[in-house]
Amino acid sequence: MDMALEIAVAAIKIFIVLNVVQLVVAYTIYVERKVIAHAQMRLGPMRVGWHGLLQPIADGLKLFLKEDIIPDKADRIVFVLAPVMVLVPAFVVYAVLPFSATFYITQINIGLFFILAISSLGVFGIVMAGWASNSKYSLLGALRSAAQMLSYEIFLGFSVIGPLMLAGSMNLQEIVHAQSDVWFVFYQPIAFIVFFIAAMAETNRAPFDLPEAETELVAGFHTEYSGMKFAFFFLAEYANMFVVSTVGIVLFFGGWEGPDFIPLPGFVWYVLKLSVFMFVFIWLRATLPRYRYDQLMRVGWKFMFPLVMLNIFLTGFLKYLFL
Amino acid sequence: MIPMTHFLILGAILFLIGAMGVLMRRNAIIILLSIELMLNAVNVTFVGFSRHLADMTGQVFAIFVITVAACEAAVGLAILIALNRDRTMVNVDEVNLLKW
Amino acid sequence: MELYFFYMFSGGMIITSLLMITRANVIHAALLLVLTFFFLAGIFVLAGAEFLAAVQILLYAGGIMVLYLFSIMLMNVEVAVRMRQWHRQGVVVFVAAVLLGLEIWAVLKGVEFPAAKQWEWSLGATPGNVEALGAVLYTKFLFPFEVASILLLAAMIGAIVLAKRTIER
Amino acid sequence: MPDEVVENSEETNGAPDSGETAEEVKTPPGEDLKEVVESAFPGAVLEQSAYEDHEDETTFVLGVDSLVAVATHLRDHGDSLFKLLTDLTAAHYPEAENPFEMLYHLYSIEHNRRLRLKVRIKEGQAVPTVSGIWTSADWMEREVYDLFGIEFEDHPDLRRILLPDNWGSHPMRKDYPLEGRGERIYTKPTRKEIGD
Amino acid sequence: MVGVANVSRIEQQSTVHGTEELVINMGPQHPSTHGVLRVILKLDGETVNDLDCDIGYLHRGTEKIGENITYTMFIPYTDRLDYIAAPSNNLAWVTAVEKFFDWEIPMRAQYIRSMVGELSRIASHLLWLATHALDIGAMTVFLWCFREREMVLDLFETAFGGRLTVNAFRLGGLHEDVPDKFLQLTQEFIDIFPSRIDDYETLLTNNRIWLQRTRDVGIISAEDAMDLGLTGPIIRGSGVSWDLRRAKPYAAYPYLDFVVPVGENGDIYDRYLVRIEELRQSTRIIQQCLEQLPGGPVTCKTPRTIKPPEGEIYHSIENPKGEFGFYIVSDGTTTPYRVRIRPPSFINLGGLKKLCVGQLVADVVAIIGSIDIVLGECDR
Repeated sequence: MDMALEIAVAAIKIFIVLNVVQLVVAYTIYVERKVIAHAQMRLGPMRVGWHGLLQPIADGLKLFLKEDIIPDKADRIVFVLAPVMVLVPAFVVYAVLPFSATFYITQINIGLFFILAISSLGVFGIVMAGWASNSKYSLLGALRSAAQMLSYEIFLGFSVIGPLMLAGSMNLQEIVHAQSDVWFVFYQPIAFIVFFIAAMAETNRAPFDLPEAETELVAGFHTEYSGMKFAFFFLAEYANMFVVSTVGIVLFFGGWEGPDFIPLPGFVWYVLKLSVFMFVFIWLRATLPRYRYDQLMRVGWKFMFPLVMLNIFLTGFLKYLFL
Repeated sequence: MIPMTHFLILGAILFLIGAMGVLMRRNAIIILLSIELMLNAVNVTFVGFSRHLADMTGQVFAIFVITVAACEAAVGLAILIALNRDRTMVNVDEVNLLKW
Repeated sequence: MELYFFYMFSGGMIITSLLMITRANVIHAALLLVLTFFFLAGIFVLAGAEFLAAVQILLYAGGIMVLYLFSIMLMNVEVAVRMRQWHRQGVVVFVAAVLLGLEIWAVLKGVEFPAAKQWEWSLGATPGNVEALGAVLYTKFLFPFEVASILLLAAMIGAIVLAKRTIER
Repeated sequence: MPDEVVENSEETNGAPDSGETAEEVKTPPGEDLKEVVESAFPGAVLEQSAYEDHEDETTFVLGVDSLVAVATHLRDHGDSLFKLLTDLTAAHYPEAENPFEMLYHLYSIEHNRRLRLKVRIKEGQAVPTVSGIWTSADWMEREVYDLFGIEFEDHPDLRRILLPDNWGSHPMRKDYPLEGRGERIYTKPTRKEIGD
Repeated sequence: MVGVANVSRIEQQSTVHGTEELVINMGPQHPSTHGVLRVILKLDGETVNDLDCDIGYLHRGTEKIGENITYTMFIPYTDRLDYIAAPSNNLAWVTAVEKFFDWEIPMRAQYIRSMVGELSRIASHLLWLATHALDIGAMTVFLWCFREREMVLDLFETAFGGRLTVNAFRLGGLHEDVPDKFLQLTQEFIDIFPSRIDDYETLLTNNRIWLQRTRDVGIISAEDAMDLGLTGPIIRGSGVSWDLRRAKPYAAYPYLDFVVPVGENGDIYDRYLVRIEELRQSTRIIQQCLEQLPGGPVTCKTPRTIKPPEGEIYHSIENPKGEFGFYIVSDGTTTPYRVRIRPPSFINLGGLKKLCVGQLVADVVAIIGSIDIVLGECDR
C-alpha cells in the first residue's frame, strides 16, 4: 500500500511540475519578447489581453491549430519522433531538480550525473530532425548542432566537477546544503564562467544559436517543421534553459537558500535567482551578434577546455592543502 | 532479486544477435553497430556478476568495456569515412583489394 | 516487481536489437541501437549499478551513438539502402548461431550459482554506488584505468589521422 | 575609425553642370589620350568625338581587332591608367551598316578622367572579350549577350544572366516587339531540364 | 525565373567528384540574400568551394521602358531602381539629362538636391546597417536603425509627399520648393542623429564577437577592387580615396566640406567603418546645406518639351551603393534613343565570387551584407 501511495504522490508531483513548467515556459517566451522589445525601443506584444498578457495562450492555440506539414521526401517515422526526442529529455530532467527544500519529485544520489546524461540526449532529436527533413539547410544545421552540443557538453561536464569536489556529492540537495555558508560561485568563479558559456551553447541560445541561425540556415534543423512539432522544439529550448539555470543555481548560487537575514521561503529564492538567470539569457540575446561556427569551436577547445582543466587541478590542489 | 541466470541468458542472446549481425550484414556501419551490441552483451554479464557477488569489479570492467567501445567506434568510423571518401562504398565485401 | 521490469527491459532489448540488425537504413539501425541502450541502462539500474547506467546513457547514447549518426550523415548512405543487404551466407550463420546458442544454454544449465550476496548499501542511498565504484576504480584498478586513458589517446590520434583529408608534412 | 581621411580638396572646385565652355572648338578634348593610343597603335583610333566638347565625353571608335590591345594599353599606360571599367554596354542601330555599337566606359582614378571606347560590329559578329583585362566585364558582357545577343569570343562563362536561360530572343534590340506575344517566345522548362 | 543551366553547371561538377560536395541554394527566398537573389553555393563541409549567382528575378526592362517614354516620364521609374535610396536615383537621372543642356540650375535647388541626396544616403546606409547586423545576429541594431530610417522617410514625406518612391526632382530643378517644416524637421533630425550613430557603435564597433565576425573576412585589395569594378564604400574600404562627389562634383557638392572616409584592409569591418563615417559626414553635409541654403527660385526656365540635341552622354553620381550612372543617347526627339543604367549593385555583386570562395557559409552572409546590394537596381 505504501508503494501505491508513493506512486500516487509522485504522479501528482509530476503532473504539477509538468504543467507549471509548460505554463512558465510559455510566459518566459512572453517575457523574452517583452524584454527584447524594450531593448529595441518598441512595445512588443500588446494586443491580446492587457499588455499582451494572453499572447502565449494565443500563440499556443495558433500552433495547435496550424496545419502539420510533413515534407514529401522526409523520413516520416524519424521526422515525427524527432520533436519528441527533443522534448522528452528536456522534461525528464525535471524529475531530479530541487525547487525548494521540500518540493522535488525525487532525489537520487547521482542527480547531477543523471541531468548530464539525460540532457545529452537532446542532441539526438536535433540530429534526427535534421536528417529526417531531407533538406540541406536542416542537415547543415543538424551537423553544426551535433558538433556544438557534443563539444560543449564536455566543457559543461568538466565545469561542474569543481563544485562537485567541494560538495563531495552528486546529490543536488547535498550540494545545496554544502553552500549554506558561502556560495560556490565565490570559490569557483572560473568554473562558473565556463559553465555559463557552455550552458548558453548547450541550449543553443545567442550568441551560440548557430544551429538555428535564421540568417544563414533559414532555421537550421527545424526548417521543415510546423505546427505542434515546431512548438515542441520551442518548448524544449526554453525547458532546457530552465534546467541549465536551475543547475547553475544549485551548483553555484546556493539553490533555494538565501541569506539568513532576509526571511523568504526557499521557493521564492529559487524563483528570484531563476529570474535573474533568465533575464541574463534574454539580455545577451538582445545584445550580441552571433559567433561563427569555427570560432565557436576555437573558443571552446582552445580557451575554455584548458581553463576548466586548470580549474579542476587547482580545486583539487587547494582542497588537498586546506581541507 | 533477479536470478543470475537471467543476466547470463540475456547476455548470451544479445551476443548472438550481435554476432549474427556481424556475420550476415554487408553494410560496414551496421557491422560496427553489431559489435557495439556484442560489447554491451558482455557488459550485461559483468554487471550481473557484480550484482550477484556484490563486488564492484564487474562494474569497473564494464566501464573499461565502454572505453574500448569508444575507441573502437572512433577508429572504426574514421576508417569508414576514409574509405567512403576514397571510393563511395559502405559494404565490407567490396573492400577486397588485399584479397588474393 | 524487479523481475517484471527485468523482463520488460530485456524483451525490449532483444526486439530492438533484432530490428537493428535487419534494417536497411543505417540511421534507423543506429537509432534502434540507442533504444537498446536505454533498456540496457534500465537493466543496470535494476542491478544496482546506477552510476554505470548514467555512464551508459551519457557516453554510449549521448556520445558514441551521436558520433555514429554524425559520421553516417557525412557519408553517402542513400546508395547503400538500395543495394543488397545480406551476405549470401545466412544459412551457415544461422546454424552456427543456433549451435553457439545451444552451447551457451547447455553450459548455463549445468552451473549452480552460489546464493547471491547483498550490497552493503541500499539502492539509491548515499553514499552508495558511486563512492564504492570510485574507491575501487582509483585504488585497485588505477593502473588499468591509466592504460585505458592511453588507449583513448591513441584511438583519438588514430581517428584524426585516418579521417583527416590531407596531412601537411 | 578609418585610419586615413582625405581633406576636402579645392582643386576640383567648379560650378556644377558648367562643363567645358566652347573655347577650344577646334581641337576636341582627349588629344593627349589619342596620342597615348596612337604612339603604340598608329591608326587605331578610327574616329574621335566628344559631346559639346565635354572632357568626360571623349569617345574613341576602335576597330574590333585592335580593341583588346588598345584597352590593355590604356589600362597599363602611365598617362591613362584606366583601371576601372565603369560600364560596358551596347546600343542597337538597325539602319546602320554596322548595327551594333559596343560601348566601354573607362575611368581612371589616378587622373580622374573618363574615356568612352566604341566598337561597331555587324549582326552576328563576335567581339573579343575584355574580361581578361577587367574582370568586371564578365557579368556586363553576359548582360549584353543576354539583352542584345552579341557573342563574346573567349568569354569564360557566357550564359544569360538576367533573363531565363531558354528565353528565345534579345529584348534590348530595337526590333523587339513592344506589344503582343513577341516577348513570350519562351518555352516552359520541362521537369527533366530542371533536373527534377 | 528558372535558371536551368545555372544549376546544372555546378551540379554536374559535383557529381564527378568522388567526395560529397554539398550544393545549397541560398535564395531566392532566403532571409539574408536581401531580396530575390539566388546564390548557388558549392560547399565542402562549411567552406565555400564555388559560387554562382542567379539574378534577374526582378528584371523589369527598365532600360527598354526608358527608351519609349519621355525624359520627364522616366523620373518615377528611376525611383524603382534603388528603392532604398530613391532620391539619389532621381538625382542621377536629372543631372544626366541636364548635361545635354546648359541650363542654370538655381542654387537653392542644387542645395536641396544635395541635402535630399544625403538624406537618402542616410536612409540607405541605415537599412544596410540594420540588415547587415541582423545577418550577423545582432538583432537590436536592426530595430534601432529602422527607428531613424523612419524619421528620414517622414522627412521625405514632408517634402515630396512620398516615402519610399518619392519622385523628388524635376529636370531643371525641383517641382516645388520644400516647405519650411521640412527644413525645421531636418534640423531636428540631424541634431539627434549623431548620438544615435554613437548608439549603434556602442553595440557593434568594439564588440568582440562583431570584430571576430568582420575582421579579416571578405578581404579585397584595392587593385582587385578596381579590377572587379567595385565602387562606393567597398573600394573606399579597400583604401582608395575616391568619391564622385569629390572627383566629379555635381549639385551643390563643390561648395560643401566633407571628408571621404577610407579603410585600410578592405575587410568587412573596414566597409562597416567607412559607411558609419559616411553617416556622420552626411549629417555634416546636411548641416552645411541648411546653413548655406540660399533663397530664390527652385527651378530654371525649361522648354515645354524636353528635346536634347543629338548626342550621347554618360553621367554618374555617388549613390549610397556606389557609382550610379546613366548613359543616354539622344536622337533629338522627346524620347531617348538608348538609356543605359550603370548599376552599382549589379557590378558589385559580380565581385561576390571573388570575395566568398574559400570562406565559410556564415561569412557569405556577412559578405553579401557588406556589399550592400539592392536587387531592384541589380536586375533593373
